[in-house]
Amino acid sequence: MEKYLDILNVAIYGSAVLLMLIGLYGALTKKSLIKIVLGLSILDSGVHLLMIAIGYLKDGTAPIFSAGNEEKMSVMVDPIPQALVLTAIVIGFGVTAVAISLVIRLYRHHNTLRIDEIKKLKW
Amino acid sequence: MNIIILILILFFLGAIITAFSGKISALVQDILFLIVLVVPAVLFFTGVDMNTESIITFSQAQLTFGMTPLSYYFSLIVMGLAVLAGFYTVGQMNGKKRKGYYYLNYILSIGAMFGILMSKDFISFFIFWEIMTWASYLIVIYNGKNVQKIGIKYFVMSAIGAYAMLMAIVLIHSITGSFLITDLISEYTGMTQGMQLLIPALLLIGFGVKAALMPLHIWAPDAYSNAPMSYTAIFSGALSKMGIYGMVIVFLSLLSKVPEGALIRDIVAWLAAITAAISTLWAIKQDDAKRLLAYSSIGQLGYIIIGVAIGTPMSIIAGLFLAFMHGVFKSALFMVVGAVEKQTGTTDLTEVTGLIRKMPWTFLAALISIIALAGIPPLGGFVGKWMLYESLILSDHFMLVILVFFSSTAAFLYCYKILFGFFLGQEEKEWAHVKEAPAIMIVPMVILSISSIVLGTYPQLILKPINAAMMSFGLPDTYGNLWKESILFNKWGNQIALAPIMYGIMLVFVIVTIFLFFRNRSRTRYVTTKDISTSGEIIKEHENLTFSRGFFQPFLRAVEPVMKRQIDKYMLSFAKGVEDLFEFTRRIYNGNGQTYAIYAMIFLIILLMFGKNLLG
Amino acid sequence: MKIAIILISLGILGFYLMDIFFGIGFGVQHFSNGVKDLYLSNSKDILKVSNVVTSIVVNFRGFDTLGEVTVLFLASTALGGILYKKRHHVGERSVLFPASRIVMSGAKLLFPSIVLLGAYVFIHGHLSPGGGFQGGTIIATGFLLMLLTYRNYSVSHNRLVYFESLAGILFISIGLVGYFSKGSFLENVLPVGNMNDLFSGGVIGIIYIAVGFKVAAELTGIIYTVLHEKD
Amino acid sequence: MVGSPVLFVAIPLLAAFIIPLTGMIWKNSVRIIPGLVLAFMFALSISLMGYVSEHGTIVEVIAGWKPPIGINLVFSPFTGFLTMLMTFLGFMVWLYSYKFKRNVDFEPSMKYFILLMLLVTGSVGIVLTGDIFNMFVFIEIVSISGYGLTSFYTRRDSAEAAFKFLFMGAIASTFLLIAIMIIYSQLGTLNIADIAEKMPLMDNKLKVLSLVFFILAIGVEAEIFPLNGWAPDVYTQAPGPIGAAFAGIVVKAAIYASVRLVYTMYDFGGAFDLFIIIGLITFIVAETTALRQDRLKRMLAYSSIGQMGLVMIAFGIGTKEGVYAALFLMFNHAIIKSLLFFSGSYLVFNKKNKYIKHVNGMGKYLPITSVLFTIGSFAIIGLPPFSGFWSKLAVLTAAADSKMVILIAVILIISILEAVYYLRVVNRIYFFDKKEKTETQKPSINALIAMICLGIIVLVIGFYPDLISGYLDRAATDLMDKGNYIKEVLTINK
Repeated sequence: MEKYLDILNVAIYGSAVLLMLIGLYGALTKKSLIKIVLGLSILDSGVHLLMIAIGYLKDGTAPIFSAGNEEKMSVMVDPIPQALVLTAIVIGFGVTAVAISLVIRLYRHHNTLRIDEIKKLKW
Repeated sequence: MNIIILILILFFLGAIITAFSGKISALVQDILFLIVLVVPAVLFFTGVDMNTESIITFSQAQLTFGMTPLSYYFSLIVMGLAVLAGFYTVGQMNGKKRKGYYYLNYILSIGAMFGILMSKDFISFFIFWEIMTWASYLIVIYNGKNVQKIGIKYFVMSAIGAYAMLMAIVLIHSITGSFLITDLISEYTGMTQGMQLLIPALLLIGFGVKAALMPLHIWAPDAYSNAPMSYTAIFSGALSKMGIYGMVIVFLSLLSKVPEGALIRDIVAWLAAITAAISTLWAIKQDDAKRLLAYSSIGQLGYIIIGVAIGTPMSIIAGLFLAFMHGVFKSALFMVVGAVEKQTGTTDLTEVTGLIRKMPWTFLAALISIIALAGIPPLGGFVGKWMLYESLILSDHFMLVILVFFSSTAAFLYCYKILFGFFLGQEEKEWAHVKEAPAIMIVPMVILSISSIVLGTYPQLILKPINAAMMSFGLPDTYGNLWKESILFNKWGNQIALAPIMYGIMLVFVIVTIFLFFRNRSRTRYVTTKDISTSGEIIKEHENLTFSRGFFQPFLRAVEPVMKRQIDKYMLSFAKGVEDLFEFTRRIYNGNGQTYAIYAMIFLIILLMFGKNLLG
Repeated sequence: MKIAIILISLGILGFYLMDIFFGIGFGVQHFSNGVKDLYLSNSKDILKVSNVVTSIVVNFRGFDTLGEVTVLFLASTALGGILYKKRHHVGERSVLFPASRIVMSGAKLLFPSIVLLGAYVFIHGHLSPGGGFQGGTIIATGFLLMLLTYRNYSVSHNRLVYFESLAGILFISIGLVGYFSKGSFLENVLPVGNMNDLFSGGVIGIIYIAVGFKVAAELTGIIYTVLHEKD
Repeated sequence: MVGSPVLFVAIPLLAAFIIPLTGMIWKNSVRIIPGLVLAFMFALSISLMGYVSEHGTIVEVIAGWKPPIGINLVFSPFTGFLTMLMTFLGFMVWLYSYKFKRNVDFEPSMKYFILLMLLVTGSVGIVLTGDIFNMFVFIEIVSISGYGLTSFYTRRDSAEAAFKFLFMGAIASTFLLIAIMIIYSQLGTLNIADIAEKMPLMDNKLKVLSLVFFILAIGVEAEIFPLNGWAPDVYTQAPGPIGAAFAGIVVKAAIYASVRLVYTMYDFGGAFDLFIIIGLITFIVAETTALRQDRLKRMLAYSSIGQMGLVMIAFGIGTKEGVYAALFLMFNHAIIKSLLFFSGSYLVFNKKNKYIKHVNGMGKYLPITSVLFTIGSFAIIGLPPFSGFWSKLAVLTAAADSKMVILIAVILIISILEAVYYLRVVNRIYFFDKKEKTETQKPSINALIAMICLGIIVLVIGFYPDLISGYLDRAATDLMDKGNYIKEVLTINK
């Protein structure tokens, strides 16, 4: 049983963390602005996955009362992270939309998408 | 409404009103300016006594104003000079640009000096100190020449001093829980030894900057010579005395109470002596009268500091006396230079010559002041210097005596140079049109020169307030016994008035003059200056025979090695090095957004790895 | 070099993150007296909302949702500002090829049902999984489909603004009604009804419908703005 | 009670949703309504401050659910003071930019004012909210309006600045979420007071790591040293008043967030040392960098960052005096830096790249603006009798009372640099000759009023600091009293 939990541990958290690292790697090393924005989105998704995972309860059910399960409150998974992740996703979407529009502006202005060529503002 | 507060408000409101009254008319502005200077002075001398005290309470600090005997003494200098130089200023600034700006800062700095003297706690002291600093800074850059270099140098040095003082102030507050100067004095002996040394040292750095003590003096020659002369009279005569004022408090009420104080006193005395010697040499080297007088001021302030730092009753009397005298004669000299500058347009000693007939009153003022500066007997400077030498010898500071004596003697050289350069020598066509300065400028100079004479004759006029000030610091009543203290006085009886001797000397002088005048009157003829300097040879046009070029070359060659090493240059190159370093730090921001993100990651990693140690 | 630094720091970060979350453990609850139980019971007993996530999103933490809606509103506003061009610069939509007839017909066929599905999802947000955001997004995908399929399909800008603003005003008005009548912003002012009914949960349903409209209008607006971007 | 803290959020949001509709009918309404709303917020904050000083902290619950369940807004002397400051500055920024760029079309100006209003609202929300996740939402509101405002001018390189900001902001928000989730997973609550009460239950390792993530996330907005690369670019490229809004409003909110974390939520003594270290590094790096700037707004930006470092140091001292000093600094910095940004933007108006040399000789052409800039410079250097002096004195006194002698020395040495670069600009304004014959822009009347208001405040506070010291004192007491905060939030009877 411990082992089972451990595998899930590794699988869920590991994949979430891996997603985050991939996102960060993309954001920090790729030169293309579009790839950076993609990296940031992937980073976001990783965090969202983490958030959902934290709310999980072993053998839990969805936090929705239906006619039959009104008494099963104790086995419901935590609904709060789910509510939070909804907010976080929407915010992430907003940020991504703004980012994309900025990328469009940058491309219009500099005719390039390479971040290391867009550094007029420095020092 | 307390009268001290009233005076301060009068100064500050008056400054602003004066500044803007230029929109109405220039005359109104001048009159307002004088009113704002004269009325507070009158109020001060009639209304303020030792019991006036007023407190303004803020939640952070309590501002306490009141007068002490010491501050009364220094107020005499400030108020007197402010009014005299004020009249001079009106004459000098006539028709100049930015009068409002200049008047504003002039009055502000006078008001701030008054505020400093009336402050009984460190917060108001510091507030007025800083107002004085930035007001004088704004005047230093008034000409708009070399603003970024000279102005910033002055401000940086002032800021170093002021911040050292501020640090001392907050440390004092953290120990005593109050900002009052009296509280510091009463609790000083109970502090830890480190604080006992640190606090006076920091305060002395603050005061030393304004008093142009050696390694902190580098702003002074530039700032003195860059400001308009009417303000430099205040700058050297009164503003630098604020440093002396603070030093007197530190030395007399703090350092004299602990044994470790002797170390700091010796260091300061030595620094001051070296300041006096070296700046005298520098003064000799200058060809510009402003710079010459600036260095001379630094040297003279050195004497004063020695007197204060040594700390025997007589040396303090000497220092304080010299402080007053320096205010009198150095202001007069700066005014002279200002008058010459206004009439001829330059202050270069090698260019201007032979003004003696064109500006006789100016010459007279210069002559008397220079005699006073050099310390020649009938005038005020002599009394002070005599007492200084005597106190140094009596307290076994022989090396200091040698230094002081050396610089005092060397001072004759530059005294002569300025007198000769401007007023004697051959008359050149170039300056044929020069006229005497307007009366409003002459009168203050002459008044100051006369006071040099009077103070040399009746030193008790200011020895009384000095004595009162010293008694307030717990020193013995020297005034009544002064004739015992100094040979100068006890040789001539049990009262300090040197009047009989002086009058005797003067009488002889006048009689001889009259005698010679009458005897030789019939043979008087106009001697052109060319006659004496050419020995009959015919001079060509290009030959400049003023002799003020290359004065004292052999002497300067002899002292060359001492003067090679300029602190100024070291400090400037240090400043430049620092700026170059900062040029490097700004490369951190290289403009690449990704790099910034990498910084963030590295920051995160560092915190992750060491956060536990740090946060615990 | 740079890559090496990044990789090393990512490795360390990954290690710490794994360390943290292994420590937390999957499927384990560490707290005993958290707010979770309060939410579950209050949702069931007081609000009579069966979907607890909805009751959290709209009521317990309705303020977050207001902020979230604002974020979307801001995103579309900022987007408009960032990509603003004077009218005569507006170019053609950057769809390169017209879609085939099959796609066109299919899109026409699908569009109403997508909108309907979206509406269903946000109307039943308090009963079943789903809600205003989800429904709004579904509706927006319908518009995206139409915009991708038809080169000259256009959405009235003003109409989007009406929907967006009115929905937002509705949301805040409900909140203010709660504030002025019950003394607390967003407090429920309507009868809560019975659990698992469509008309249950008081204002929750209304708010979620407003959110649905708002999200749909905003997402459509964002898509529309970006699609109209052309050099 | 005259109003409720919730109106600080509800009314601006309502206005933001209404403005697009009214704009279709009456074009000027898009400019006027935000001003009215900001004025209302300021008035509300004043009236609530009056109430708070008599009756104590207001805890306002949302949706009728008591704190740990619902979200709550806390209007205490501390948060109220910051709210008052922010709304006042918001109003000033609005006033300054009322006629700003009239030639810009209707639609961008509508967006500008909506974004500005929501920027202020978001910052006020960060300060008022008592819920950690709600704080995240408000931080995002501030960030997104910040991105939008930064890239408002399409002709400048503003998109580049905004993208850098967004890049950092996105990473920060990710880590903020992680930190929130770590706390939630351990304590099961999101309410700050509740977290603070339960904090001792949490595993020490997780506590440290979550605080680290928090610091990273909030540090981006608070412009602490290695995370502030975006800030100078944003200050430079955003419209002038927005620079002031960032320096005066957004950063203040972020500092508030970090302070709330360290003072209330966490119970680490070492966190204060961390504050001092970070603040000191930020202060030193920013001020030294500012010394060598050749562009005016960039210089102001670095100076602003440096001042924030000083605020961090003051908070890091950790005593009540330290908090008092930090709040005083925040107040002064907000007012003075806004004044500098306002007047500075006119001094280099319409100049390409906004070099410092463009201010040469402006004293003749724009006398009032120049005088105001000079007053601002003197005040920020800390010269008496301007307001900056009192806050500097407060910081130093607080540090001295905690026996941090070296800290005092470092602050003072760096302050000298600050004096140097400001005075260089002031010297240029008055004593250099204007070289090129480009036209200067006279400030419009509303901008002039805004600048003069700020200038008067600088002078008045300089002469009479007690005008606000009562507020500061109560605010400092309020922040230091952690137990009271928890009690007031958790035992509210509604």
